[in-house]
Formats: sequence, C-alpha cells, structure tokens
Amino acid sequence: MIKAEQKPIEEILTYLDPYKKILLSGCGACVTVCHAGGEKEVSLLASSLKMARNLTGKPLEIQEITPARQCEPEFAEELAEKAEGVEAVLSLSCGVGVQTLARSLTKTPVIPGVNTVFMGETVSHGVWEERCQACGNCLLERTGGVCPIARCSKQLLNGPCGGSSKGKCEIRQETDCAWQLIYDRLKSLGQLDKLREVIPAKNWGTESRDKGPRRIVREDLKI
Amino acid sequence: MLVFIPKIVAFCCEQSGVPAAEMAETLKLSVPANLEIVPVPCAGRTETLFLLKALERGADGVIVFACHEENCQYLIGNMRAKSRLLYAQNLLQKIGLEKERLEICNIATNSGVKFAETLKDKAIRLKELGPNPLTRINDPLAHANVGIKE
Amino acid sequence: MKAGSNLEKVFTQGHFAVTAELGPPKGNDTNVIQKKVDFLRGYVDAVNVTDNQTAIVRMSSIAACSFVIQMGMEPVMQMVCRDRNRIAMQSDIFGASALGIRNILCLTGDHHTFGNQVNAKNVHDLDSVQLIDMVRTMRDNQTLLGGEDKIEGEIKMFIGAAANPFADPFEFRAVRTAKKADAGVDFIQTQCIYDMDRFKEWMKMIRDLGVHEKVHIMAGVTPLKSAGMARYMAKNVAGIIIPDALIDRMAKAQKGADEGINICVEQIQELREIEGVHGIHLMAIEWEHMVGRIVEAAGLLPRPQVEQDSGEKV
Amino acid sequence: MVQSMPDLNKVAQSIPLKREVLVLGGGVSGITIADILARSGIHVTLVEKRKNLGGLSKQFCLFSNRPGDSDNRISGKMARLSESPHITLITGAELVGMEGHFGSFQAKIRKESGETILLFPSAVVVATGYITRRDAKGIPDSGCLAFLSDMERLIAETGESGLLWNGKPLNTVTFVLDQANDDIKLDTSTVFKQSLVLRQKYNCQVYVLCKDLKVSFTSGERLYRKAREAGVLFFKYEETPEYSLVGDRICVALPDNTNLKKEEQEKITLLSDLLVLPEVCLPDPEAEQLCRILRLRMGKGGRFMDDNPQFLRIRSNRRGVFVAGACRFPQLPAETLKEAEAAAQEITALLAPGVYECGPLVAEVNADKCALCYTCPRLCPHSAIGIERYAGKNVYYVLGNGDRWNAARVEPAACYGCGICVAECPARAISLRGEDALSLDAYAK
Repeated sequence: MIKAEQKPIEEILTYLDPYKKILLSGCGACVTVCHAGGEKEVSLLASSLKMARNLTGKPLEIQEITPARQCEPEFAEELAEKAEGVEAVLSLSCGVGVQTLARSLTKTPVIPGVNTVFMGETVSHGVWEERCQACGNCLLERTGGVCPIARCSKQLLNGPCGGSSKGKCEIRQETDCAWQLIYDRLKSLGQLDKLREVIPAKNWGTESRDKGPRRIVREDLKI
Repeated sequence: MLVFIPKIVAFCCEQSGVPAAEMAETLKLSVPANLEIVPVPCAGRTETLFLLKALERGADGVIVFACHEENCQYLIGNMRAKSRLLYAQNLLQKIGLEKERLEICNIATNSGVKFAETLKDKAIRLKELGPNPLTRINDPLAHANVGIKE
Repeated sequence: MKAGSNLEKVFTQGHFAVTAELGPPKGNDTNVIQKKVDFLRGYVDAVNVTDNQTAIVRMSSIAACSFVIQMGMEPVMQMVCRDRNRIAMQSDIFGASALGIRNILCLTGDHHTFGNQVNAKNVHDLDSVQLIDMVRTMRDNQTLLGGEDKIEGEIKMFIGAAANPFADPFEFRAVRTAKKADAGVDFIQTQCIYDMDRFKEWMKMIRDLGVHEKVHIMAGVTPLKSAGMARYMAKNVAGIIIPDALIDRMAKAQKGADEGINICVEQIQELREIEGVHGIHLMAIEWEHMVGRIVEAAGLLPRPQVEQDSGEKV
Repeated sequence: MVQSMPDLNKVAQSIPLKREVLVLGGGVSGITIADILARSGIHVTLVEKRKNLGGLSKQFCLFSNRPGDSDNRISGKMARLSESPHITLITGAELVGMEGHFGSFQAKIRKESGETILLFPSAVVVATGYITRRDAKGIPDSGCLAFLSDMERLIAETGESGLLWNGKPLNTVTFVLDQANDDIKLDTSTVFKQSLVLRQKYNCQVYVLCKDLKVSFTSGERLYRKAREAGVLFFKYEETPEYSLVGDRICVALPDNTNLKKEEQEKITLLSDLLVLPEVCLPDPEAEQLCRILRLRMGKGGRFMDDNPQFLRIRSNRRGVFVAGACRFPQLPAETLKEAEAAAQEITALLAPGVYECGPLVAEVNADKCALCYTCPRLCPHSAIGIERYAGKNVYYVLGNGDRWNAARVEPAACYGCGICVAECPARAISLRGEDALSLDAYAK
C-alpha cells in the first residue's frame, strides 16, 4: 500500500498562515493504515494546529472529516460539498487524493499535509519499507519475488555490486542487500539458473517521467 | 491578591493510579486544589489526543498515573502510554508549548503518599512555569485558574 | 583485433599485462594529470582513468583520457552507470572513440551518497552488464542499443569490467563475471586482493565456468601504506577483506610503507602463477610514484613493445 | 451467502462453556491438573509429545519430598488417568495449530503417525516443562563426575549397603551449585537432601560449593541447618573453581573466602571420589513455536510469559489459557504440585457456571471505519482481536444497509477491557462498550 508520513507541523502552519477556517480531511484507506492520515491523526493534528494558532493570537477554525477514501471523484465531490464555506482544505491523503479533491474544488486551495513516500509493506509495527516503484513492467518472476528496482540502491538488474557484504548493503547497515535476498530466495526455490541470464536494458518508457502520466485503459470497462 | 492555582488533569489507571488516589484520600493527604481525576481502565487507554485536548481546553498540566514498568496488568499499557506521551511532548515543543506540562508517573496501588507528593510537586513546578499560555492569550482577564484569593 | 589498443595487443601476444590507475584532478588543472602520467610512463601498458570515483566530482574521464593520449600514454576510460543515461553514454562513447580512446571499463559506479553531491539523483538507467552489452553492440553491430540506427564511423573499443571476489554472496560472484563475459567483456579487473585463498577459490570457479578462456583476468592489487590504513579498509570498506595476518605483519614492520610494497610484490608474484590470471591492475591510490618501484621489484620490466598498426599512434 | 454471515452488531454477552479442557504436557504438572479436573467431572484431553507420561519426574521425584513417596503419588495419578472415563490420553502427539478464544478454542493435534485430531476445548493448560542438559565443560573427563539425577537414582537404588560409583566405594562427594544454573532452587533443595542422606545414611564426607545459597523455599532454612549440623561442609566461591584429577579422584581448588583480604587468601583444595553437578535447566526449544501457535507472550530466555509480577503464577496473557509448572520457570516438586492444584481449581471455578459472563468493559470495532491495518490484532496483549475472514478470505459482504469491508473483531470472551486498542486505532474505529463515556468525552472529541 501507499506509505506516507505527516509533514512537519511547522511546514503545515506556514501553508495555513493566510487562512482562518479550514477543512481538515483525512483518508480512511492507505494513510490510515500507515498512521499518517486516519481519523486519529486528523484529530491530533487539528488539536495541535488549533493550539499553535491560538498561541500566535490568530485562531484557526477547523472542521474535521475522514472519508473512506479520497482518490475517487465521487468521494472528492462529496468532500467538496463539505468544503463550502472554508478557505482551504488541508488533506492528509496521499498525493493522489489531494489531486482528486483539488479537481473538484475549483476555488479552494487543497494543501497536502503528508508527504507520500513510497509503496511498501509493514516490516514490523511502526516500521515500513519500500517494496515497489511501479515501474510498469514487473520482473519479480525472474528475481524470486524480490524487486531490485525498489530495493537495490543502484537498481541493478544483473546481480549485486561490489558493496554487498554479509547480506547488507554498503549504503546503510540496516538495509538488506536486495541481491543477497534474491540469491537466497532463488537458491531455496532451486532456481539459481535464473541468475545466469543477462537481463537486457530495461524499458523505462513504462516509467512516468518519460511519457507523462501513465494510463491504463480497459476498453471493455469504459462506459 | 490574585494567585495562580494550576489546573491539573490526572489520567489515572484503575489498577494503580485510582487506588493510589483513594489511598491518599483515606490518609487525608492534601492534593492540589484545581485537580481533575479521570479514571481509565489502564494507562494504555489514554489516547494521545486526551493529552492534547486537556491542554487545549485550558489545563495547565497533565499527568498520567500508570503502573510500574514490567508490572502492567495488561502487559504493555503503561509502555504505550509512555510512548504516546513522548510523542505528544514532541508535538508540543514544535508548536511552542512547554513539554514539561505533560508527565507520566509510575505508581503502585498503595502509594497514596507518592500520589499526593507527585501532584503537589507538579503544582509547584507548574506555578513556576506559569499558566497555560493558551488560556492567557484567549482571555487574559478571565483566566479560569486565576482569581482565587490566598 | 577488436579495437587495436596497446592493451589488447599485449594480451593477444601473450604478455602479462600491467595497468595502473589515475584519478583526474578535482578541477581543470592538467598539471595533475601530467605529473601522474610522468610517474607511470614506461611502467604500465595502459592507465585507467577513473570516472568520478567514490562519487567525488572530478574532471570527466573522457577529457582526462584525451589529455593522457596527448601526453603519450594509452588510457582505459572508466565509465559508470551512476551519472548518465544510455543517451549520454552512447554519445560520450562516440566522442571518446573519436578522440582516440580504445579501451573502456564498464562499471556500475560507487553510490552517490559516498561522495560530495549526496543530494544528487542517481541514474542507473543501465547496469554494468547492460553497459557492456551496449558497447559490444556499438562495436560489433555498429548500431545503437536496441536500434537499427547505423553508427556513422566505427567504434573500436576494448571492453573491460570489474569483478569483486570479496563481496557477497560469494557463490554468485563468479556467475556475475560469467554474465559479463556473456555480455561481451574482453577483460576483467578485480577488486584489490589481500585474501589470496578466497581469490584462488574464485579463480577456480571462474575456470570451472570457462570464463578465463573468454576474457583476460587482471588481478587487482593495492599496496598498503600502513597498518592503520589496512585496519581502516578492513573495517570500513564493504567488499574488501584483509586477513588479520597481513595487518599484523604491517603493524610489526619498522617501516610500514616498505613492508606494504614488499607484500604487494609478493602478491604479484603469487598471482602470476595462478592459471587464468593474465595481468595485474595496480591501484596505488595517491601513490602513483611507487608504481615504478613495485613493477620493477616484481620483475615486470621492461614492458613489452607491441607492434603498432600502421598509422595508429599510441 | 448473506444469510450465513454473523451479525457483528449483536455482541454476545454470555458465552456458553463446555466442560472440556486441553492439557499440553504429561509431566508432573499436566498429570496433576488432569487428575484433579477429571475428578471434578471435567473432560480432559492430555497431549504428551513423548511416548510416555511422567516427564522429568522420573529424574527428580525418586525420593524428593518424602523418600519413595512422590514417585508413588505420580504413579498413582498416572494409573488413575488411564482408567478415568473423563480423560483422553494422546501420547506421541503435539499441538500444531489453535484458533478461537476462551470457551471455543479449536485445537489441532498431530500424532506422530501424521493423523490430525481436532479438539474444541473451553480452556487450555500449557505444562510442557523444560529440558535439561548435562554440561561438564571445563571439568576433566574421568569417572569422577555425576549429575544430580545420577545421584538421585544411585541413592534410590542402593539399599543399606555402601554406595558404589563405577564399582568404587564413595567416601567423599563434592557438589557444585550455581555453576550450571542461576537461581534454580530445585538444585539447592536436591543438593541439601542428597547430602543429608549421603552424610547420615552412608557416612560420606560431603562438600557443597556455592556462590549465594538460596534457601527461600519451604524448609530451605531448616534443611540447610540440618545439613550443617550433620557435618556437610559449605564453601562459598566467586570465580569458577579449578578442577583437576589426582589419581582416580577429583580435586577442586578455590580461594579461601573466609579471609576478606583478597591478596592473603589461601587456596583450599578438596579431594573427593565424586563431583556432582546439577544438570543445566533450559527452556524447551519448542516453546517459541508453541507460544506462536497459542499466541502467548514469550518471556526472557525463551520461557513462557514475561517477567511481570502480575503473571507470576498460572495466568497467561489470554483468558482461558493457563501456564503451569516448569515451562514458566523450573520449581521444586512441592511448588509445582501446588501450582498445578491452583490451576485446576481456577479452571474448575471458571467452567462451573456453564457460561462466561463477559466483563463490563469490552472493546468493540465499528466495522464501517476499520481499515484492516492490523494495528489492534498486533497490539492486543490478550490476543483477543482478529480479522474476521469469512469463507477463508477477505470479501465484501452485505450487512445492514450497505456494503462493508470485513473488519477487525474483538472476541468479547477474550477481551479484558484495557482499552489499549481503542487508543491506538488510527481510524478511531474502536470503542469500549460499558465505558463511562462522559468523563472521557471531554478529552476525546
């Protein structure tokens, strides 16, 4: 799932400086799961923001809301109705939700309250790590279910660099070498021969920065 | 003359804080005047939000009375309360409130004396710290905790 | 002849090759290059010019190589995948070839966070294996990577790559070198060798895979300057193993530097005896003036004068 | 499909309890608990990993409390077990999975043959004991070394005639405490008893070496005094004594600690025919796996439960799961028996009413809000929360007025009402039913 973390409150306060009344919207999906923007975080942030603004003598009125999701237009439209009468919306959803909402709110600024960091999994409670970079051309079958694009610090596709030592990456001691993981996994699967194949230069064209926003179209589903 | 009597909200674990408070009462020990005791089934029930809201609504200090470490009836409740309190302290500092307004105290069932002493001590420290700036700013004249003659 | 470089000829004529390393200046001062070339001239068959090694910004490898040629030596141009995508790399290879550069060493590159531009975005469009494959395609097929586009002119490059027998997973190390051979590499330089047993074990795996018959393996050596340096490298540099016995020997020596050179010479002599090792690559980091002394003591002088192609000056 | 879904809004207040208990482990604890429960008419399934019952009692109960007596008591109980209509014995089998909660556990037992048996107990007792290892590191290899269990057997098997070890008469015996184990009172107690017998019945010279003598157990002080009076000599040591062989005898050398000036301390050397060491007590290596299956807390060093005074006795972190005997910590046989009796009584009392009335405070999940983040199941110290998976997978299902994700669910019978999950839930989807909301409302909204 998408993993995000709340922006520093100082930064959020700077963005909110011009406004007196805002809607603070969380999201009930990914950001709830990673404790960045669920109802709990919404209430905590609202309380902190109100106190911070009271301290500077410029009180801030905050309406709190946490829809089940923000990244579908219908959710966003529903939210937009709630946003009538506020000067800005502070959204704790991921970057997708912020944009969906912004599209429905032509006159009201939508301010991000979290940094969307990566797609990842829970390593242990309170610790998350990146697992997928959405390259658009999954090669996990060849790498034993461990993605070198997301997990190797050099995105190497043909084996570990010389900095792999005792299972760890030279960049950070706590980071596992992705290729050691791949090696171990293929070994236990009895598929070490897969490592012998040269994986040719990757078609990064499936990655967004080269062709603008990527798009999936299912003709049969279109209405 | 007008004196400042700090308002303290004490979240008390039913396993330790509440019996300690009762013990203090039985022993007729004096506790600070402006004290609100909020019983919780376990210190682990105390949400981070409770700590913030107490301050937002005008308390000068907040204290959580939890069981001693490694002695929680529910194993991890006291430790959860502690880490939430640390998180809230961090938030307070960022928005310009003194983190010392939040505190956790590990206490045993029979520690009536410690309960009273800790609160008295907290009241003294809060006096030194001064009133919660939020109430001072909002309505300096009608500060809820000022106005009692000594 | 694939590229007709001096290094290629030394190998094909069956000589034991010697190369050394040259770090370009951290600026535009060509005197730095001149000084290092003067130390190395006559002692090595070609000189490796690093490409922003350890991600410290230096003069580009391609420019420095060009100066090395002007100064009368043959360069091996290092090229890392960290800083350029395939467009920039191919364009640079065109330029390098036109400037007379005939050897290329294809590397992944040290991680940018080790250098002095830690906030950079690293590229890694290709990895080193894919880079080898790309250069081979340019040379042998005379086309760009994955394209039908014919190259105007001829790219002559003798292709090298690195191997680190001391990194993990060890069992995969020889396989990775074999992949580089499959991708079309002509010679391999190894990480500096101190753990001779592990290197020999790796070489055995290389021979078992038949890689030594397809590529020329050059054993990497770095003279130790002091026991302190040895300890530091053993502890802090991932992928380098220095046995305790060696560190002890350095610590006990009266003059650490001399002992380091003695050790290095002994290593070279031992490495020469290993089947499949066709040369050594001397990485005397900021110690270029010692290269001559080491090469001489190891009995590797004079360097062979190979027959030059007509009209081509090296 | 829709009709078969349980109504999550209707939370059961009382849970029916079957008189059915699963006991894991057929050692002293397990046997005692099963025996008591069966006698009060509760059906017990006793599962033992090994082929035979009895566990380590064979080593230590030979003459422990009253010579010859404990063994008979255990044998008596074992005999009763096999005859009781309320007991099902499964040996050579182990627990491989367990679902459900207090009152409705579903335990999967696998026999050595590979056959699996499903059981539905209301409560579970873990009494899997511990293991011992003979560790003679640093002691010269010869016929001069024995362990406590060897001595126990030797005494039990030797009649009135003299003691023989390897055919050689035993005149002098040295015990060394506190080297194999730290703080295991069973060792001290056994050494006291054995040395008394050696001294009084066989007239041996007995030396006992120890670091700090632990006598805080029933009769500990009295036994120590008796041993001293009988002429057993005690020596205190700090650093590991030196062991060497002198002929066919073993020599133990240690500094004389009675002299407080360290530099003036002379060496004491003790020559004896036999050196006797306690076996090293270790947690069962399978305890970790069992903890995972049972969702119990693992304590320090691989034993069951934390070192938390609230859980010193038979309680575990889960309602309806009890931990008895040495799997929590090795104890004296008498204490083990008492604990087993306590566990049995607790279970009998718990099951007696036939239903369990849920506590006044129970956490409830608002399924509409649940984001399936797994915070609460991970956090719940009582393992009372699970993600409900109908038909084995997460599915949309229809309930009430709208579509709803499958959600976390708190099992009321397992919930202690601590509220940790309520405070932690990132969706604020959990509340405590029965909580006096008014006092907290001021701070929660």
